[in-house]
Amino acid sequence: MNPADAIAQDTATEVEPEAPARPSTAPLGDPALLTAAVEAILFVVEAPVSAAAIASALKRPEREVAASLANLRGQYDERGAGIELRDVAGGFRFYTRAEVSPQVEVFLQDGQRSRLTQAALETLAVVAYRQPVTRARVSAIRGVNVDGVIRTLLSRGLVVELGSDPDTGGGLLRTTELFLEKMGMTSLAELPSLAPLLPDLDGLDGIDTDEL
Amino acid sequence: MNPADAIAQDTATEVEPEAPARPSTAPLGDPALLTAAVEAILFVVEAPVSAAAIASALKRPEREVAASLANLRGQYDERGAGIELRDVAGGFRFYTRAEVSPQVEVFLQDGQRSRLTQAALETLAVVAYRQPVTRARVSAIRGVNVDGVIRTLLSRGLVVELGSDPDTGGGLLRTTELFLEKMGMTSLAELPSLAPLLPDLDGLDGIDTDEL
Amino acid sequence: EFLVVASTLLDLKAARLLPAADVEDDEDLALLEARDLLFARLLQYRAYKLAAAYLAELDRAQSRRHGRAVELEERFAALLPEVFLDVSPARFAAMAAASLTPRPMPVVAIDHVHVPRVSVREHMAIVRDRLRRAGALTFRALTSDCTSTLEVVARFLGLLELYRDGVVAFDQAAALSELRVRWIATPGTDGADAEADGAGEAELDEASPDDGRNLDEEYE
Repeated sequence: MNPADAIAQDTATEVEPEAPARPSTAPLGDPALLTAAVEAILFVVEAPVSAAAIASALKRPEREVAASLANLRGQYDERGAGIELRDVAGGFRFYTRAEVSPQVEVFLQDGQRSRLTQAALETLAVVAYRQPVTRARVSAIRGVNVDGVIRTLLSRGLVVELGSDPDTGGGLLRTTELFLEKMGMTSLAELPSLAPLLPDLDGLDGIDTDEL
Repeated sequence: MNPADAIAQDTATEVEPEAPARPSTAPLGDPALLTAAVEAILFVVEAPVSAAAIASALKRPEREVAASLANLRGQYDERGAGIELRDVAGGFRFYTRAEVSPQVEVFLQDGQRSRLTQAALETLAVVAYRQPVTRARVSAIRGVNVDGVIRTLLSRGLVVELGSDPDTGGGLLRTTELFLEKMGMTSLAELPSLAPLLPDLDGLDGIDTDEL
Repeated sequence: EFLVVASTLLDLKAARLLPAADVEDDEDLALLEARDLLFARLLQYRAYKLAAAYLAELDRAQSRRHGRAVELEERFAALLPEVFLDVSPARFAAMAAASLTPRPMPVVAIDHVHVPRVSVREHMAIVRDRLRRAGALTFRALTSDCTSTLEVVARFLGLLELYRDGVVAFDQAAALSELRVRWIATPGTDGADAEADGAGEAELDEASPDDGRNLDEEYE
């Protein structure tokens, strides 16, 4: 054990001496056991879960949990496993690897996932890039009435209506965590910039406001 | 490549030239990929699945699948993973390892983990609006197998099975008082009408009755 | 439909198709502004269309990965904290409606296999003949016999070609109102039609080098 470890351990002992209520978390000081616990937790969750959430439940420092996650991900990737640990929607979740999807789908009974229509995707794109955005604004940008499509996106949990526009009172639409998960994105920051496609986005915003 | 492989490959090319839908089943001859496929299948299944069932779905000899299963089990055991592959009731399934169940329990009780999934919410919505309704009917409406989801809704106390359908004998599902409470409602009459969302609800009822 | 028109228009580098205007008076300036506004809108349409294509790609990739959605093992099932229904009554109703709406029979998309090819040149010829005969027509009338969006787009593009050649003019009272097209060719320029045809086709073919495909492919 190097001196730094000794210090870290001493500190831990001092800070949490009155926490014998959870004896089962004590041996988690062993990194292998912590990794196993993290793996088991990820196995049972139905949505991505953050390192912070695991750390807080297990009362371990977040960096230890992050190390376990990295370790797990490396192990699964290295052996070309049928499962991979992915970093999506601000959390981690196990997924089957895309290469074996035909074999997996034989055993999945949830049938064909219904695909979003082109109109739904385009509307979703407008909401994703313009959020928070009112329905009226989305409609103006799309050039068509979007009520039906928005209802579908709401019902599928891909967008939510939260708060309202101070000027018009219209509800403000945003994308959800589920949207990020479905797209396999960690955060909205991963959306590619529209700037190259819209050289004058600011100017355009001005126009929108005046005209639409 | 040995001559036998060459022949097998030629045959495959001749026999399935117009079946590009499953190109990925071909390379399952590679034991590593077969193991990955088996692992991914075991990851998603709810009930234990036998080597024979996997072999038949993947069109590989059962002994190859059995070898993959043994290999997987060894790997998970060897590294003291948080998951283990168990041979139960004539099939195989992954379970969390007993050693880390205290941590899994702590995590599950940690609070924020109690949301329903999108699929569960959608199924609950169908039960709420169509009650009393049989599981088979819900399954037909949703277009997917709903057994697992209904079990979740039953265990969460949001629906109950009361009485049975006089025709089919299937149990009738209804929402509970807890459901109303969680929705912030005092009676089912407070559920918003579907009429504006389904302009032709009468016609739809007819279709449902005929079809299901 | 307009989205398709708009994005295709951009693919063709609309700026190049529109005549370069010398700003001489206020009227020209206003026209120019209107044109810029239209152009900005078209850019916006195209940007979101591309963004949608990107999302579709992500969705496709992610749909091949399956998360585990299995009920908790019995020993854990009872431990879950009270369930929280994170859903408004309106969304709950919408979810029920989505499930209860009859689904169309799933069909395997084969559109990409049997693609109706639409020739801009053919449709430009149709448009030209009709306008020459009638003098002026609404866009609606010009496309009333179209059986697909692609044909409407082809006629619109044909019109743009004719506009660039200076043989037609557009009148539109307000945005989104009826578009009227007038034949303004003088007999002299009229004679150059056959030649303009060939030239137009050649330029259309090279019009979208960014996408690495030619105009007719754009419609597939």
